[in-house]
Amino acid sequence: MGNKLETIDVNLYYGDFHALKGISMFISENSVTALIGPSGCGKSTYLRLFNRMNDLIPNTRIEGQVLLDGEDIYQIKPSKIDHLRRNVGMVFQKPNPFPKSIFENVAYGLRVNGITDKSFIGAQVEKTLRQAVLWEEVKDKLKKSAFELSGGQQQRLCIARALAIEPSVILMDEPASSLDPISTGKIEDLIFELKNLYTIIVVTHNMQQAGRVSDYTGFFYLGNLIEFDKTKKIFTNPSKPETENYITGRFG
Amino acid sequence: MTFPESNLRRKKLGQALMFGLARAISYGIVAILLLILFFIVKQGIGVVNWRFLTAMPENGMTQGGIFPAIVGTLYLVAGSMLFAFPVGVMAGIYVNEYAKEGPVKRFVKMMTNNLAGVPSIIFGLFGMALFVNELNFGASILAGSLTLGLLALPIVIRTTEEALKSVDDTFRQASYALGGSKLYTVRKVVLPIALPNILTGLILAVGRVSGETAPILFTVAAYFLPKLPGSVFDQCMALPYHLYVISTSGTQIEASRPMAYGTAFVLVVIVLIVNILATLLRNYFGKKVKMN
Amino acid sequence: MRLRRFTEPVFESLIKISGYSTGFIVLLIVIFLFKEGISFFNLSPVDEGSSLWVHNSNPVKKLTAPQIKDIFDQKITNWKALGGNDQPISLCTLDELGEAFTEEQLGAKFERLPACIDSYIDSLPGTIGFFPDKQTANALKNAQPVQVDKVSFSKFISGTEWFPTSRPAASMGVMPLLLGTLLVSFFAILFALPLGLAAAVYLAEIADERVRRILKPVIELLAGIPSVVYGFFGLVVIVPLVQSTFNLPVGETALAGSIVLAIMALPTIITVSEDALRTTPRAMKEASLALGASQWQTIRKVVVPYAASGITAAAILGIGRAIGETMAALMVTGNSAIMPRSLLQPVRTIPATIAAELGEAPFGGLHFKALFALGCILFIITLIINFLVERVSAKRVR
Amino acid sequence: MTHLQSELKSLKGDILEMWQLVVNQLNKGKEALTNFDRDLAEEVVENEKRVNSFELKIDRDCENIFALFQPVATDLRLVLASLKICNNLERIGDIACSVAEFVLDADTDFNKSILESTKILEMYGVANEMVADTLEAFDQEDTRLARTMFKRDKILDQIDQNALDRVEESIKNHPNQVRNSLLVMSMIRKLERVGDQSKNIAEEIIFYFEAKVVKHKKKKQKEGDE
Repeated sequence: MGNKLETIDVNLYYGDFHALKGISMFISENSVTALIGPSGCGKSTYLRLFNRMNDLIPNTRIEGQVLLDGEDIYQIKPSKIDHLRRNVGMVFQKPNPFPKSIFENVAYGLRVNGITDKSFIGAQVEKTLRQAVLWEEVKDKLKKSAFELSGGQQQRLCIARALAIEPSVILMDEPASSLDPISTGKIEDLIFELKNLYTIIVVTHNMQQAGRVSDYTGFFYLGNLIEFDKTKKIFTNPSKPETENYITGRFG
Repeated sequence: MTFPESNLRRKKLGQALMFGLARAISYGIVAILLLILFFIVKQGIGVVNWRFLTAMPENGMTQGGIFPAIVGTLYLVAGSMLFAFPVGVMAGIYVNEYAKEGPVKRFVKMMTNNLAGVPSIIFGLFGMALFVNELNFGASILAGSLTLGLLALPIVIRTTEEALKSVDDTFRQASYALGGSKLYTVRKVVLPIALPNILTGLILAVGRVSGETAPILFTVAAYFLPKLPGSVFDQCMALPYHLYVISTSGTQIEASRPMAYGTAFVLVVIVLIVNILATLLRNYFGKKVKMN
Repeated sequence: MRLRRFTEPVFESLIKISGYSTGFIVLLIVIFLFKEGISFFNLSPVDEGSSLWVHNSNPVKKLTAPQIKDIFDQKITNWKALGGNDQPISLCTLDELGEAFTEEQLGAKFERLPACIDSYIDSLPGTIGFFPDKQTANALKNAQPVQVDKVSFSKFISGTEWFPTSRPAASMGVMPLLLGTLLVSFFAILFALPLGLAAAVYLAEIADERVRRILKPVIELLAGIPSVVYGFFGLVVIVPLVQSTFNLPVGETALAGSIVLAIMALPTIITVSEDALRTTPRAMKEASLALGASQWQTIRKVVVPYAASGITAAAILGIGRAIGETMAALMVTGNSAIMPRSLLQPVRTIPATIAAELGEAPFGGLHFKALFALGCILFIITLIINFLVERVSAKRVR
Repeated sequence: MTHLQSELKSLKGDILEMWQLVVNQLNKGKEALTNFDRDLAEEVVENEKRVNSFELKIDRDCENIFALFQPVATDLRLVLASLKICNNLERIGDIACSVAEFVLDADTDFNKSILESTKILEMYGVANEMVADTLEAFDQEDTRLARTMFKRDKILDQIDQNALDRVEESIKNHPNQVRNSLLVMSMIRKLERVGDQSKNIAEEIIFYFEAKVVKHKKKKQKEGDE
């Protein structure tokens, strides 16, 4: 397993606010990496480095290197950002399907990237819905609005939507935080399944979730990466007292 | 997966084109609107002087001033607000503080929306039927003010309701917890906090009322009346109606054109001042509330 | 304390009454509008207290208001055209009698007038007479009164002529006014919607915060300018412009009206659609960008569809404003109550008709009531529009 | 299958494998004693390392499952039971090893009549069966079978109680086999413990499948309502 992603001494500022402080970390291919930490610790900001979503927020300044397959994604031409985002999919905190049919939601990424071949799109939609373990539930109502699905189904649809353009990395920003335990369980199992094909980074508020799904865990606090190690190690014998305090709930 | 490069190039080109278009249209619209203002200011500012503002119209309204129209508009605005403000604020209080969620509240809100959507000419018809004829006020300041008041009512109700809604519930609960009655709470706690926003609504309603023509056509407006009204049962002139008359149906349209520009200028200035005042008030108090 | 116990219920009931005031007012509007408007139907279009007479031998016993108008305008000159005998129509009013008979024959106090009328009509079988009932005393031997169709709802709605003051019978068909209103409003929205939507998209999604903070208040400010000022501007700028551009005899046309109403509707459309566009959740836009969509693709495929109901509401609201707009329409559309055939023709809208004619219509008369009936139509249209707006906005996605 | 389920399945697999290993150890030990097969005894001693490493692995797996998955209800009982069963199995493994070491300590073949009169082979057999049956009870979710442990342990206790007299007797009868007789005595003392461990395991099995705590309960309650 090589290093799929790597950050080298990354600093990020929102205006005067120093949101990420010299983060160096590597993420190996076909693994699940969980980022944990209290609210505002920088874990979501760190996640958004990898598809340059932070660019959308005005007054953001980034120092250091963010490497994807060895290439610094902050050195590429602005016109190649679309290309980057095709390669790095993202799933958001709340299920946010587009106001379109189930089919069109999954086909969206293909269409906006210039693919017009109908039979290819149809096949790809089915394939990714199957990957997201949603096909059996929706195959008879592909033309229905995505809003008719339950919250958990919507989130799996959003995962399918991200998978459809075949990225190699999937970023997940608290993908199950708005779901009930059953749906959460399904999403977690899905993440566990998907790591055979993708490199996954998942931000989570829920430490137990990090334990359940991830191979590696990074603990963020106040913009610093306190500890990064195998999840088993972090959860049974963390090296840093801050990590210990956080995962045992003796925080602050 | 491979993505067709030519389509991707087209996608970038499309974006640049559409963004440019949207920007051009936006600036174009603002330019047109500013052009209207500029045109009226440019044509009207030369006409306006002290005499224009304080003299009676003369010579078939081709000369003299627009004093009675200004005074008439002031009377009408004052009269309509005398009706619309208390009723509107109380109705707003009812909707936000008293009415419980349910069909009654929905009905009241729906009716307020409906009233707000009724065209001004319908108010004119209604005012004529009810105030002028049925209640026998005749074409008078009273009838005109009430008609304009009806028109302003939904504006006052809506802004009051919004203002009250933005008052945090904790204020109410704190007052109740201290044993304040509902009315006492509304009067001493909620209303003072909401007052700046309610006043903003009042000012906006003033702006709207001072420019309305259709409702006063048959209820009060006098074509030419070179004296000031003596009582609420007199007719009077009004700025918007005066502008309409001298620009379309006067006997000497061409000769009265400068008067028309002057009148339009005065009307626009009044309306703009009122609106800017409302915006400033809202921004000022909006910031103050946020600071707390 | 005791005083408060007394005043509080009084105040609270006042508040409650005020709360119901809008409902009460809407009810009053309905009552007063429809009382006059409905009483308009089943009136005779012929002047009250007058009748039309034809010779007893004339098989035509029934005429419609437009037919009567055509007869008296001498557009119809032969009874054959009306299904009668082949004989020319001659008109007879008090004026003709004055010429045909001497004062002596008529009598000093016109006491012999009915007899004269009788003999006059008898002498000319093709004649049609129009006399006040006072003069005929309903006692003509050789003539019979013509039945005139009452004003019916369907005729009122479908009638294509609006001549409310023509005598002896007024033609009151709403069609030209209704079509004029719809034509002007439709084109106003056709001009305003794409422009307004583009501006709303620019303000909500493209412009940076600094630009937005300048443009938005300016646009809102312009919503406050009185319609009569827009009308005046249209009259002195747009109308001459339209006239010279299309080389027309007059510039006051449906087109001029549409342009002015479009300008007036822009602030409403822009503000309402921009608010709707702004409700699109940030995460949804980010999801689209994260899939490699461009910002424009995101706007077109996600933001606009998400705000679709709000934009529809803006459009309907804009149409409502345009349909109800009185002064600007009155000042620039030319006010000619004919069936609209093109945009470059003068037309007349319903509100403008009410505004222009109510002052001249005798109180309580046929014309007066017809204008109230117009008001009813306008009111119903606005109710429908309000209802639509409410329905569309309620359908908004979470 | 969910991630946790697959983890639990592999935990269960490890437990069963360890269990089988321990049963084999006991069987080999018995055979070594019966046939005085020193090689076999040595093999048993050697294999004890495998038993211990199983214990370490299962302990670590349980710790990870607790830390990463926070199992609840039946999953929780499985992990708790596994932890304790594994502990008991390790001790049984120790006993098997000790018995094998005793075999190695003997300098001559064990006299058949000593093995007979002390009933050690019978005891060994019962102990082995008990462990094998707990394995089956766990695998087949057979709590009835598990409950038989409490009665069967009495056989071992009985043999153990009589052991002193019988060994004394055999020492008198076979003065040349004093060392071996004492070794048999030690073996019986060890094997008696296997019964107790099996009982503990049975309690854990009942706890796992029925969520009933039968520890420190009176006999009737323990053996159920059968």
